Amino acid sequence: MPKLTKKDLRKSWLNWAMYNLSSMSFEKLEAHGFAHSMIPIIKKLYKDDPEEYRKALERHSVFHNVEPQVGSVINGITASMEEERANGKDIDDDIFVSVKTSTMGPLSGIGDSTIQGILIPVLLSIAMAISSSGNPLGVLLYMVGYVSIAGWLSYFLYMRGYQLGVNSIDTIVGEGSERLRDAFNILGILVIGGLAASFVKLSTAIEIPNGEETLVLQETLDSFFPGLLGLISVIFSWYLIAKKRISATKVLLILIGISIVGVLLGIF
Amino acid sequence: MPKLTKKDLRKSWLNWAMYNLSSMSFEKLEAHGFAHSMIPIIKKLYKDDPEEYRKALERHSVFHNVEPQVGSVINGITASMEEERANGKDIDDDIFVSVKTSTMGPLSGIGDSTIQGILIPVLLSIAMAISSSGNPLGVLLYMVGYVSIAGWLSYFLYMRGYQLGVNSIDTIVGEGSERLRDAFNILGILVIGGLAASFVKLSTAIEIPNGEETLVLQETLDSFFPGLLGLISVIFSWYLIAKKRISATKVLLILIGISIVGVLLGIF
Amino acid sequence: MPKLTKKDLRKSWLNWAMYNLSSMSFEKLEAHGFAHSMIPIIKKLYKDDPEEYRKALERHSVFHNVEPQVGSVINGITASMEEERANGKDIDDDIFVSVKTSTMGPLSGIGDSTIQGILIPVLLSIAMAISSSGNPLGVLLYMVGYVSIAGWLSYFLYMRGYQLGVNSIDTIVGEGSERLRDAFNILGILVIGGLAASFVKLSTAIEIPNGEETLVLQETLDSFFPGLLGLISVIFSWYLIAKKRISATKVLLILIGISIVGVLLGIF
Amino acid sequence: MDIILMIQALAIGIFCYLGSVSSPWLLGVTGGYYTIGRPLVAGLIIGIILGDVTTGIILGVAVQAAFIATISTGGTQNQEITYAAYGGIALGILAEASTGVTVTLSVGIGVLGLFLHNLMMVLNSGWNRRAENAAKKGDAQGIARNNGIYPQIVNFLLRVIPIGLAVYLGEGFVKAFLDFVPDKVTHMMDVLGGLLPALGIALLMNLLIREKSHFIFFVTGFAFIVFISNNMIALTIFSLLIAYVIYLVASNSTPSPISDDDEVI
Amino acid sequence: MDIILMIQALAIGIFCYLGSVSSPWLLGVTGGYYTIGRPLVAGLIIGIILGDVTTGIILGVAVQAAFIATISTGGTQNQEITYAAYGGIALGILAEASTGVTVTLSVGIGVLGLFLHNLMMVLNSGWNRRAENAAKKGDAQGIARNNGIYPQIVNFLLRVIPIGLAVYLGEGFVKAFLDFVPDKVTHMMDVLGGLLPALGIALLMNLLIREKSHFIFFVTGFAFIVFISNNMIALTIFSLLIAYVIYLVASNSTPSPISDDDEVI
Amino acid sequence: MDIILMIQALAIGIFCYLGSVSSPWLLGVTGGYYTIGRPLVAGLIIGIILGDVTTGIILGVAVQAAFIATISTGGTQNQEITYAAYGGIALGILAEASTGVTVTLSVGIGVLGLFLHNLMMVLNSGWNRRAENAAKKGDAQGIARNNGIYPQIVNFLLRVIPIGLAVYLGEGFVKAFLDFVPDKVTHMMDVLGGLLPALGIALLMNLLIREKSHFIFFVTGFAFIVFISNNMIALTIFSLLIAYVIYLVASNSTPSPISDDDEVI
Ligand SMILES: OC[C@H]1O[C@H](O)[C@@H](O)[C@@H](O)[C@@H]1O
Ligand SMILES: OC[C@H]1O[C@H](O)[C@@H](O)[C@@H](O)[C@@H]1O
Ligand SMILES: OC[C@H]1O[C@H](O)[C@@H](O)[C@@H](O)[C@@H]1O
Repeated sequence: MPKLTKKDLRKSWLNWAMYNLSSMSFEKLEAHGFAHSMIPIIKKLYKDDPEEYRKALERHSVFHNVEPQVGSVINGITASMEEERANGKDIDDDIFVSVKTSTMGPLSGIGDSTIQGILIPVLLSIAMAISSSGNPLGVLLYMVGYVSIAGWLSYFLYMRGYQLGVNSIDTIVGEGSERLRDAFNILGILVIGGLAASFVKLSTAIEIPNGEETLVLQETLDSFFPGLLGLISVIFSWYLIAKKRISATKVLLILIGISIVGVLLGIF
Repeated sequence: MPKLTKKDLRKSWLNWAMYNLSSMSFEKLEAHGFAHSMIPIIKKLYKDDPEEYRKALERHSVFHNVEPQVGSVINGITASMEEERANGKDIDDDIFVSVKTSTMGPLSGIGDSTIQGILIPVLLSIAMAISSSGNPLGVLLYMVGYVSIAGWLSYFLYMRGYQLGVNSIDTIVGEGSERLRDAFNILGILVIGGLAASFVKLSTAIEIPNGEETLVLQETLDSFFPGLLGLISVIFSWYLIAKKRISATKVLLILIGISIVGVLLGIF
Repeated sequence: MPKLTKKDLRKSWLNWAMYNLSSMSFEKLEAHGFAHSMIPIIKKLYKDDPEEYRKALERHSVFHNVEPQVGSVINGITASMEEERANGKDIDDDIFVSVKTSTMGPLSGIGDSTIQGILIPVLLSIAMAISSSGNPLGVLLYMVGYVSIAGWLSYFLYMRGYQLGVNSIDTIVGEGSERLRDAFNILGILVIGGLAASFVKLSTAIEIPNGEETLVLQETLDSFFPGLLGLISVIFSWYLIAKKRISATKVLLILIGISIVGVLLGIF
Repeated sequence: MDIILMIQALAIGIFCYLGSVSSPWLLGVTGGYYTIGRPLVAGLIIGIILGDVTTGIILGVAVQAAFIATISTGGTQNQEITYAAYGGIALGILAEASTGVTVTLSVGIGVLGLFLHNLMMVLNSGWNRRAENAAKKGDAQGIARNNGIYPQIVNFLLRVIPIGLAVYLGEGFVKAFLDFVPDKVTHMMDVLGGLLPALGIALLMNLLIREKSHFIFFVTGFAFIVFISNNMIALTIFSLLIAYVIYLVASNSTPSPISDDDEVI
Repeated sequence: MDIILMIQALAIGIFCYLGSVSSPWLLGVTGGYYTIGRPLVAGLIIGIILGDVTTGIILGVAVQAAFIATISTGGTQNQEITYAAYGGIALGILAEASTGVTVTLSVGIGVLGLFLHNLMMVLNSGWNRRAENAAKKGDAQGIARNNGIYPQIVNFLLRVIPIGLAVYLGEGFVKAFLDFVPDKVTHMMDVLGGLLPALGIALLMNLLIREKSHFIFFVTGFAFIVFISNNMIALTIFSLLIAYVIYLVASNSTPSPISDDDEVI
Repeated sequence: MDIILMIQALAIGIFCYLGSVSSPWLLGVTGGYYTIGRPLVAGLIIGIILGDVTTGIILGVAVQAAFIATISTGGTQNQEITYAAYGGIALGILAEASTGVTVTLSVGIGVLGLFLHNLMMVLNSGWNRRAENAAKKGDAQGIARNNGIYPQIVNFLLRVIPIGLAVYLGEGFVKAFLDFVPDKVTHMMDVLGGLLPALGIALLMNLLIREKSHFIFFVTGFAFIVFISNNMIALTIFSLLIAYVIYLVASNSTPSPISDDDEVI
């Protein structure tokens, strides 16, 4: 009865953590990164059965793509399923495929938005506040903070996935988790609203003569809605992308154009 | 088959928007304003049938009263119903009456509180902040802002009412809309709480000798609850009106009395 | 038909309010305080029946413990039940016991946390803000404020309990009241979070040399999370008590230890 | 000199008419009552007419604050805001009165104005009868005239004459009065100016607060401005959030009429 | 001089007794433990007795801060707040100690006081037995005396004697001690004063926090004070709003015991 | 001199490689792309390499602000942040450019970098085919090499060469360019630096906002920072509270599929 040791699992996790995107291409993305991660598992489980060994390698070389740090839970689940299969349980290729395809989407959604949309920007903005005048402490804090949080998360999820096996699928894609993802979604929207306020900066240079005094328009705006122009810029960009389906690069060009024209006209 | 054109509808809306309260009396309020608004519709639909023409004019000359800007949706609905009737559908006077009476109440409730209780005070307070030292920009902002929002709303609701016809009644008085109105209600209460804090100003002039120093009571109050006396004044006024059923004019007199007596006693 | 007068009830309440804990011991706590409170009731109801009189005194001398001010409702309920019993209704000792035991727990829970956890600290913190530089006004405010609120509450609940009798049990322990208690619980947690922020004060004295300048660590902490060390201290104490089951006295010693060692090492 | 003031007084009276609740000419209440009729806007207009825009606006802001929450429902008003605004601010500028005095003037004129407004509504019953008859006869033109035109003559006169006269003649009275008035009284007027919005807000509360628990929202709104951010836009945004959450809560519960289940089964 | 201090010490001891948790005379805990017994109030009273109200209140505020969240449940306390308050503040004034030192004195006396309080509770068992017997005999007077009067003699002595002596004799000790004490130690006491409330708050948390998610509320309350408005009233108002919304959420769900539906059907 | 700059340029190129999204050596994206690859961290590293840590960090903060919300999903990126960071900041330090200019440089280099990144992904298809064959043959070593090692050679060259050259040769160009550039253009660059985060945030919004009502949350987050507390931690805590309440609301409604009741019965 082949059994996976802690060491096998660690090796498999490390292979995933390092090599998940190392041969990324448009058509296969993390396919071979996933296979790479399965090598220690397959070596242990099928070392005496070259055909199964070969088939297992092939089985895990298909298209795969998920947020890598959160997605390690799939590798853990797959490892536990391979172990069961090697021990006689009837798990055919279809099941492996469906486990991966059903979890990739939700995990990428929550992973990308939570990690790239909340965790990283929030950590960065703390670090930037500390380091704004050149102090390295903030930067070091970010480095240590992010690596330990994300590294631990990735490891923890792999091991958790292995422990729970296929049963954890429901926790990931079930109704309960959907509610949780919706809540995280709202958390994300609130936080990026704040990011917009913190980082998008636009102010007008328009001054309106008013009798002897001049009215500085930006001051007037600030008196009832600071950051209003920034908010408009963000919503305008979102409108171009989400409603007009304009590509990010084109929006970049539009923003450049606005900066140039706005300054030329004396608006900004 | 008589059909209403965009032009007829525009004329009807304009008649309503202008003349809704122009002959307001205690017993009929917007009755003839409503009839006035129906003239272009009736002229087009019943131009070949003097008796129907006459009856239609009479039908719409009964008591009517609704917040005029939000209420334009009823005119739109009525126009569409008249069109259907002129085209042979069996719609008798009762239905016109019940459509109006069932929608007047809810629409006035939401309309009065949202427009007079939220929209106008909030716009005004922004404008006042900008104009507080005499700058006309705030005033102009209010004028342009309010007229465009309320003008658009009134026009939009008329046309929407015409499009949806009788079916829109449910959207106005149904359970879903009740929840919406409850939410608007809460929005309104929150906003007027803020209005109270912004505009009701009362401070005490009492100073308590304390050893060599004197204690300025207002400063002490401000240290733990700024605006407390204003809050008490508002709740007191509300109590007189809502619980003691005292008329607004009497409350006005009471407030005048308080100002006089309070100053004489050195309290304010 | 013996009937309780307002005077009897007032006496009974006063006895409770004064003597609830006056002979408190570990094993009986408010047992005799409860009996003390029942004396005026029993005297009136059973004055012609010495045996019933004796049994009643004994019946109310059993273990009892509840937050005294909120708990007065139980005395009121019991008084009304004794009255019914004296008037012939069949209420045996078991019912008295079960009324007390089923209400003591919930009432103590809500009473202790609301009064000692919210009401008193909030009133105190207002008073302290006013009196922080030695002005007696804040102290007087607290004294008058607390005594009138808590005194009224205790009296009101006693009388309410008497009016509603056994029927009020459901209001106290039923599902609806559980939701209410849950809400108060959350209120309490929010408020003590604020208390922690207001009163737990810990700041580090560490300074990190950074080129020619020195970095004052506390300033850096304050720039992104003021009060962070205080928050950590509280959560640490909570962890010791709630998770490690360490007694309050030992936690006190640990805090003393931390103060000493921290200062010696130059951390605080 | 007289002539100029007369024209100015007339112009102010006309604007007071245009801003009245039943004047149709500026898209009804939209551009009239709710725009031209607001003290803030009146301040600008009167300032332009009398040649002192800055003072006009400053007094407009002060009077607007006192009348921030006037409300007109079912044809009744708590104060006639347009009379108050045009009469009070104009006299305030002319008599060089302080903001406190101007607000008090406005309140007084508003009370008198309410009588005139109600008088107009009573007189309108006559035009109404004529409009009814026109309807019965199928005379659309008659409706239009008796609804839209004739009643406006009354409304016009009831506004232009008293306000015009008040502005034309009032300056002297007010100034003389102000010379006599002791400081205490001025202070009373200031206090009153700060208290007045309480009335309008109380009427709004009466309209909106339907159960005790609603008070939590009122006090929260108050506390937001006082403790957190003195900005009505900020409050409006947070209020939207709270109202939305409450809406979600209500939506999740009501669609399931569980209490009726028994019947169903 | 001696005599005056003796009377002062006695008076302080008596108030320490009146503010104790089991003293009945000021409407039980209402006017006693929760009013007279609070360090803030003790500060005022001791200040009056010793003739320095301002210092008394300032030290009272400091000690109160350290004991802001003491809690007594089921007869057990985490610190004996009344001993702590009366002993600590009185010695603090007499020895002209800093707030940090006064707080530390209070903590120490509070720990000793807890032993005395527990001793009283043990001794009360004796009175309890007598009250039980009275009940069995139908002797109402006996209950009243053995519950309300006799135990108070013990309580009185256990408070007035030690606190009186401490105040009377302690001044010299404390002053001498303070002369020796290096700055570092004073600083430690200040640090401890800031840390102490953590204990009481942790006990309150232990009482209130029942599930992990409750931490969100705790941290929100903390963040409100630290980031938004350093005002407990403001926090209380917003907490009421949040608690009310949570209550609405819970109300909408639970009234429908859907999980039981199966049985019903 | 030349030699030193060459070594510095090389080192910067190597870090640009180590921070790339597909570089495995620092625990994949965890220590690489999301740590070493961030402009803030790049600023520190470049500062150390070029001997001016303070300037490096200051420019790192500026570029990080412009790229605060870059996002990589499904292999696509809106800008190649690592090229942008290492190329832009290094040239910024060397040419003593202002933060506005440095940000603009970064944006330009990021656009070019995106082409190179996409080129690498195209070339990786070749290695993928080899890895597939290895899998078919049961050759685990072949998979490991063709996934983990060989593609990195391409990635290394596509980063080290262009960034190394840019740093080595670019200083002069940039300086010369800056001498010519009028103030207006510098100002444009500053404006652009402030506008840029809007793009990334818009992409995040596109990912997260699924219905109109979600806008309430976005605007609330914005308003929180602008009106209430300019602190992202504070916002995160309050957002957690709000998200938790919404979660409670959702939990209470959905578990009870009441609309299906009819079927059940
Ligand atoms: O209440 C509805 C409606 O009634 C009358 O028509 C007027 O007072 C309007 O201002 C109000 O909107
Ligand atoms: O816990 C309920 C109750 O228990 C004991 O009686 C005392 O500690 C009281 O202070 C407390 O309120
Ligand atoms: O979207 C999921 C995932 O897709 C690709 O693998 C990369 O863009 C990752 O950065 C991303 O997390």
